[in-house]
Amino acid sequence: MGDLQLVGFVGPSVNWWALMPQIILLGAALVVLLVSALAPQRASTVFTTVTTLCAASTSFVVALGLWSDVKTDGPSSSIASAFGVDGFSIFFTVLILIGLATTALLSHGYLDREGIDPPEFHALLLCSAAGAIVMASANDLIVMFLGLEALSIGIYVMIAMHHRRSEARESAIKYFVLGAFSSAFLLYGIALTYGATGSTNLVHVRNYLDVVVFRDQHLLMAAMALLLVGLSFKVAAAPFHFWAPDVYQGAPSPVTGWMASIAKAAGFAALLRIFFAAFASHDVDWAPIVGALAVITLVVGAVMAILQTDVKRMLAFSSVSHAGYVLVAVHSASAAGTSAALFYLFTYTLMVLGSFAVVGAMGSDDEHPLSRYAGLGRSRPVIAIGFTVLLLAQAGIPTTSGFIAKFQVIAAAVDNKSYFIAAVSMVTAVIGAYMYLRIVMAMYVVDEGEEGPSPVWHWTTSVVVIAAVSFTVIVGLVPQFLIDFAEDAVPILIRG
Amino acid sequence: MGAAAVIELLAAQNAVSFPVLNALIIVPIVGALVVVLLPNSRPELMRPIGAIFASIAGALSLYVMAQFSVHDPGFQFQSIQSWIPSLGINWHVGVDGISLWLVVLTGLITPIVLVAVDPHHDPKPYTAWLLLLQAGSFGAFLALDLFLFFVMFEIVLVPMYMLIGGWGYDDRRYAATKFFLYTMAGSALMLVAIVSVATLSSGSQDITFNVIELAQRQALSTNTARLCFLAFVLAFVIKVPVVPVHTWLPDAHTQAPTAGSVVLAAVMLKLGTYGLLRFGLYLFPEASVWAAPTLATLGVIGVVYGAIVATMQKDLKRLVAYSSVAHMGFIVLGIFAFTTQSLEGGVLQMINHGLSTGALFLLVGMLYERRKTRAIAELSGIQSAAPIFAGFFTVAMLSSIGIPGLNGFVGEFLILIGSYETRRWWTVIAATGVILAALYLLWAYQRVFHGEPTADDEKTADLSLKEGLVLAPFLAGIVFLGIYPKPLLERIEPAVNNLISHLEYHSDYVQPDLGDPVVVEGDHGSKDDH
Amino acid sequence: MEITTGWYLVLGALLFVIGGTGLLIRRNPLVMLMCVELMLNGVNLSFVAFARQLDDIGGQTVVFFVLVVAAAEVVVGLGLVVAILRRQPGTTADDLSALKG
Amino acid sequence: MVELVWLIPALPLLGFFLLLLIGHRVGEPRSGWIATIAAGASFLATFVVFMGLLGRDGHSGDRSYEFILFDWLPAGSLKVEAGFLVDPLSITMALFVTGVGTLIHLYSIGYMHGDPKYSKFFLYLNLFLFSMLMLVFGNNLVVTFLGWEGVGACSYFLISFWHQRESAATAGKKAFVTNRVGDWGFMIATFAIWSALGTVTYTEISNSPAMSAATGTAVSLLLFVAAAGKSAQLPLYVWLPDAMEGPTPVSAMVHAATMVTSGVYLLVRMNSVLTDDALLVIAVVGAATALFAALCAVAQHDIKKVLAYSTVSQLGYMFLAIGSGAYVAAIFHVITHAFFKALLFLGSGSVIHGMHDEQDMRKMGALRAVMPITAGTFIVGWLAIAGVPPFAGFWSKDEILLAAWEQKNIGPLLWFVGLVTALLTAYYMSRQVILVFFGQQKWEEDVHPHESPWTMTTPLCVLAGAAVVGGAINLPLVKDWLVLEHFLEPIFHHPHHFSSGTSTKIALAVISVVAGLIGISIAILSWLTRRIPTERLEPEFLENAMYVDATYARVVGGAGTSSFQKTADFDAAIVDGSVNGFGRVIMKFGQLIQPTQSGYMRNYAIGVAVGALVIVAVLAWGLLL
Repeated sequence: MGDLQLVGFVGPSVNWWALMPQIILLGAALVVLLVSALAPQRASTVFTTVTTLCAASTSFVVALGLWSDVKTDGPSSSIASAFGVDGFSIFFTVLILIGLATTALLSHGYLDREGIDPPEFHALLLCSAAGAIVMASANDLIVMFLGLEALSIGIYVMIAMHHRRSEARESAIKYFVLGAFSSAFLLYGIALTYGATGSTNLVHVRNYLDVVVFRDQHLLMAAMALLLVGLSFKVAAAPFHFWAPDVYQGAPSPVTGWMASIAKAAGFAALLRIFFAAFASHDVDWAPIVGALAVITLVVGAVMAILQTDVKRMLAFSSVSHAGYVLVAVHSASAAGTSAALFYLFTYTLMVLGSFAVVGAMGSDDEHPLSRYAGLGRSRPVIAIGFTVLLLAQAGIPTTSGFIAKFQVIAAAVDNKSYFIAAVSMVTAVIGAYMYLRIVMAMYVVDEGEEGPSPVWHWTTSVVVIAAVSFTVIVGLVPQFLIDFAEDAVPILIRG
Repeated sequence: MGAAAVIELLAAQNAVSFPVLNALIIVPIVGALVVVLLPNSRPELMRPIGAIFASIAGALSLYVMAQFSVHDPGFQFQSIQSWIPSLGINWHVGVDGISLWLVVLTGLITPIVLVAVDPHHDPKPYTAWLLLLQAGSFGAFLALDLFLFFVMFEIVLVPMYMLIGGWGYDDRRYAATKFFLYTMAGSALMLVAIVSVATLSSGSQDITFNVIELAQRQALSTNTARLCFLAFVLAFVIKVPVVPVHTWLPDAHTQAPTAGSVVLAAVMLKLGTYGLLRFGLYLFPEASVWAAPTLATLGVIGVVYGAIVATMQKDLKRLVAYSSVAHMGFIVLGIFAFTTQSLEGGVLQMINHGLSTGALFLLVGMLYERRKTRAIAELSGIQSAAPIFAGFFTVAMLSSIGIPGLNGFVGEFLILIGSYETRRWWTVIAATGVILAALYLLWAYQRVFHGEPTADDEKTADLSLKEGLVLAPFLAGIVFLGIYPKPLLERIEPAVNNLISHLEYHSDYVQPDLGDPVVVEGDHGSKDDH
Repeated sequence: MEITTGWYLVLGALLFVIGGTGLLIRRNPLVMLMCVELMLNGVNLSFVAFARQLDDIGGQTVVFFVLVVAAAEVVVGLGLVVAILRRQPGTTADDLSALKG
Repeated sequence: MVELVWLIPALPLLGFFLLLLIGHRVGEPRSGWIATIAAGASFLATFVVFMGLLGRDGHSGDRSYEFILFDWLPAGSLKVEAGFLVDPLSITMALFVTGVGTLIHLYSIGYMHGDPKYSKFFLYLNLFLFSMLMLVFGNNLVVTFLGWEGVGACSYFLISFWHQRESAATAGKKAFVTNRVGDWGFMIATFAIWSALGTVTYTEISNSPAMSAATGTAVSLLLFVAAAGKSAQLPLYVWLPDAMEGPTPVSAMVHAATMVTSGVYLLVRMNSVLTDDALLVIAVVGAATALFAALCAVAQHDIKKVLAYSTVSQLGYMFLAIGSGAYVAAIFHVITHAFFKALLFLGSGSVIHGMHDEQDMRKMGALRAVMPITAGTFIVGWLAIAGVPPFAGFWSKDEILLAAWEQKNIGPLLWFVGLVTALLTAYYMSRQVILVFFGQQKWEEDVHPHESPWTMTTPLCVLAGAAVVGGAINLPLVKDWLVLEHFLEPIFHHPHHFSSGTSTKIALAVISVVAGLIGISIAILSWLTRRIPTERLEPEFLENAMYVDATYARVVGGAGTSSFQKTADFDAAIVDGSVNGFGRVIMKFGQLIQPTQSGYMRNYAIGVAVGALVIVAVLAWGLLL
């Protein structure tokens, strides 16, 4: 019990600088709320979007500053080593901020069209972004839990804000009930960890597990199991994925994008930190389970995806199978595997955000039949080719970041001698490809009179799509910089 | 491999100052970009400009051919840049006698089809995709880095998929998807194998995907090597295609636009046979020898089976597609017979098949342009209406049948005479393919070109001057290679011999000493298996 | 007999299981919310028990965090439930199954 | 002078290209003359080379001259040159090929008059001549194969020349495909020879050590398969009668004089590798073919069909000769046959021409009055083929029968078969002559038969002359008169000498002459003077050629086609079906697990709970181990 003394209370040292990104976001959230409360006429969509963007970019700059600190002084942790300041946390901070900015841009055109009140939406978005960052950088399970709740609660409400649509309500309540259910498991896992190791602090847990040999591991194992369950739910790994398709389909497209990318990324951040960093000594125990989850997730995601007729649902299942790939990387429980997972998450986030940008712009969220995309290749060539690139990237076609990501995952698996899992992931990639091809086919192969409605575009959408596409292609051609970034971001647990 | 090793390799190889091979790959891509940036208001510009870039690439390939040093068995014009150092991946291209002619073929075919075939709609994406196809094919034939090869091998699917889907015929959705998924499924396991080979043979050295180095290391255990080999082979036999994994081909060929069919037949199928040579035999000599009887058998089955099925086709284009299955079967047999003649014949036959089948697809396409049908039953007596057209078709057909004096014979003959040494009974059966080839082609010819023309047939226009000029290069090649294949053979031979000695060094295979008179006792009973 | 920590843990586990089972079998959204609360409280109990066992204040502080979070969740949850019930009174959880397949 | 050999094939090729470029522009008859001149020039060139060869010493191997153009297929130790071999055999073949060829070119100028594809016809003829000469002059098996396939292709073009006629198109295809069966044998033989001897060049082959018995016999038989295909022997003869669908000059040139004899040429050329076992097979097949075809010829009504079967029969004679080891006799008969059979075909062509494309002999008769030249020359040809001394046919056939008689194993039998064939030959040829030129006229009034133009009759006369004196090139009995035999001697591995005494020779000759006369007289009695009832002389069975062709057709059209169709269906249903089935299975699996996505919250919660339980259990369980 090093830092917390019961007698003569000494507050832990707080590196405020390290907390700056979240603080900025929360501040921005307050600003938006205040302005909308005090001067409603000022709180226009433009204003809120710009505020969010400014907040995102400012804390982005801060994050880069922190990055250089870590580069020079090495990683550290703050607030009684409850909060890690290392490559890992900054990697995810950067990722989450990118996601935040993107989602803000997407929602810009969307909110007006769907008649959703901008300030609340953005405030919630900022909060859940802050929660995601906390979750990604937490070195203490309780802090992680708080971050997770902040992230989730924000999302619950953002989904429900589309209140005129019964699908939105349904998906909100589904996500809420099941989310609460699963976080109960997570919390129970935390409790058991606390019981088994005497602390919720990962640094302490790691050190404890390194030195202590258990006579009876049941408690610890149960703890691991429950933590795995809780986080698998967040990343939508089978069999904890059932909520994902329904919720993704019902939610407003920007929120879906946010869930599919950032919520998933944060979940994986927690997963990696807990299992790869804290429970490293017991990887023989948890790795097989993760491997099994990965296989199930891959198969279910791919097989279910090809049955869908609704584009949003297709992408929902595809995001399930993507979780499977990341799990394959996690399963290998190696530095290579972890950096592969990070690389995958980074590239995947941009692909999925770009895709949902298109989806969101393709019209209101009641349904997204393939027919709506018919003839897009002619009516909107640029967007169509962009969407095609993003879809092919998700299918793992070379010269896209998606291929490099899959390649590293496979490499990690092979390096770990788990050839079967590697083979399964490649085969499911083929099955999944069918689904992406169907969308591409719909856009380009049209007979006369089949053309769908030509959608109305907000320029912000085009910006997002083009940005996502160029990132996808650039990383696909010259991935080294991102690989280095991911390798530097492999988590390590530092006290003090 | 580290930068030091790279430099040393460059020093070792006669690296030319001007990285012509990189230019080969880049020029078409630039062309595609230029075409994309052209204004939509000028559709008539797209194909000419695309053709210009494709021709530049073609000219470069001819330059490579001209500068190619004839008796050097190794890789020439090598260019190597560090690409993804942390994974040991380099941009590494080079050309040897085996790939040289495929590169030239790719360089020349694409501009021709660009000029030849009018897509009727959306010329811009059409041109761009064709150029990307050319670039990808170049890359696949030139890659000396497994990763780079896989990238190119996989990426060519996209343009072809788009061409079939966008400009194909009625059943294009099904055909395009089938083509894409089937070939992708094949290469899925190959990626695992590629990574495994690189990882497992790295050992103490740093990981590399450099084909030459991996081929030298031969660090895999026998069984691992065989497994990886099978994964590679699966990808390649689907691409070739070898019976029984061939059924994507007829659909793709039939539904693809003419340009697609031509490039598919002339270039893309060769990726399979080329891959078998470059990555099958070269990386896994022992495994190749181990699997040779099986694969040779599959090749022979392909020859006979493809011919039989071709005979009963009702669609002219489908018939030609199945004839491809038969011809590619010969090549597979030649590759896995491991003799100088059979391998040279195999490599040469890749070119020959490209010319003759390419010409046939062009002709069938022209016929479709005139008659809007490919159904054999709906055509007759075309020869009376369009004699010159019929003449061109006849030449291409005879080359495909393997009449001496035309290119088809040269390749088939070398394959068979070479295979006879090591795969006697396979050869005897495969040779029946020449009978069947005559059967299905002549029968189709009789039904389409002979007989009394109907009113519609009467109206079939004869070959226009432009079409004649388009076909001229094909026919010139068909005749020239049939009479004087020496320039190709003497460039292919060093590389092939190199490959064979590599096989002999790394396996228990020994090429029978062909050529000097030997009295073989009771040889007709013996099969030289391994 | 002396009540050891184990008993508290078992009780906590029981509460957790009861809550979980309740969520599985009940149709009424409000009841389901309560079940979640029950599960959380089961966890809380375990926390306290462990804290007592380990003689560590951390576990007890956690309980407060959890209570706060639970409260926040309840707020959101009730809001959602009300929003639903206002439009379709008497909605059960099973009525919310338009999205499937 | 021998160096000019390349000119011989080059000239017809030149003609071919000329016609290809300007043929349709210069039109009729100029294009015909171009072709004829090309052929004639080629004949002159051949003659010059022949003279040059004669100039060389006959007995030191000086009379075999190789002329290499370039490396054709250099691959490793395999060396295939595009080269010519000038030796007595090739030059002999070339002489009559170009000679007869030229005459037929000339003949065609008149015969093809008014045909819309006039120039194309001559283009094919020249291409054929070129290929035939490549076949003859090739210095290795592969170049010969080039010519071999070339003539095959040309014969395909020429048979289906009037391709609007379904029958013509089919006949052409049939000829090509049947020949391909032979080509298969040719290729395998080439491979075997190369793998055994390491060379494909004739001179080296003949100087190589003998192959093992197995290989040798196998090679010989494969070569015979090739020959049987080209030279229409049992069982591959079926294409030749149908080949009569082509224009008559084609029948005369391709299917009587030149191409069909290339099988004989091949075997003679390869005589050094032929083994005795193989020779016996060849002899038997040859004899059988001779008899079979003669029987079929007896009952034909089509004037050309008779000649076609007669050709098959005569080719049988040639293989009988080869089988008996009498290569010279074979070549001798090839030459004489070329003369009289070409003559007969051209004559029949002249008749058909005069009768306005009537080919049924039952609609002719008494034509000698209206077309005297044709009749006269035709009669010469008849006497020649009937083996009446001193016409050419007598000498060659006589030598073959002698050789058969002396065959080691079953000589007398072979001889007897040959004799019967001779009798039949005399009979059916006489029948033809009588039906066409004698008796009372049976043609309708509206038909006005007329003699053909000089371009057609000149060749007839020339060939008639050759058919009379042709035998002179190889007269028996006196050693020095055997010009051909002495000339060809050097090319034979072990030259063949007749062992029988003069008396035997004379006896056999007399017997064969008598047989011939018997045949003729039967024909006269039955068809001219009608002493013998003719009804039973044309049995259905023979008219339909013993139903062999029909049986083939039934097999190919029935079992063959249906099995092919079944394979195609198998490909579509099973092979391709399994591919699509694979996709369907995955879909099915998806639909199987789809219900889990029921939309009910509690099901999802159950999923979570069960998953949690399983994982906890597994981890705990894992610990218990």
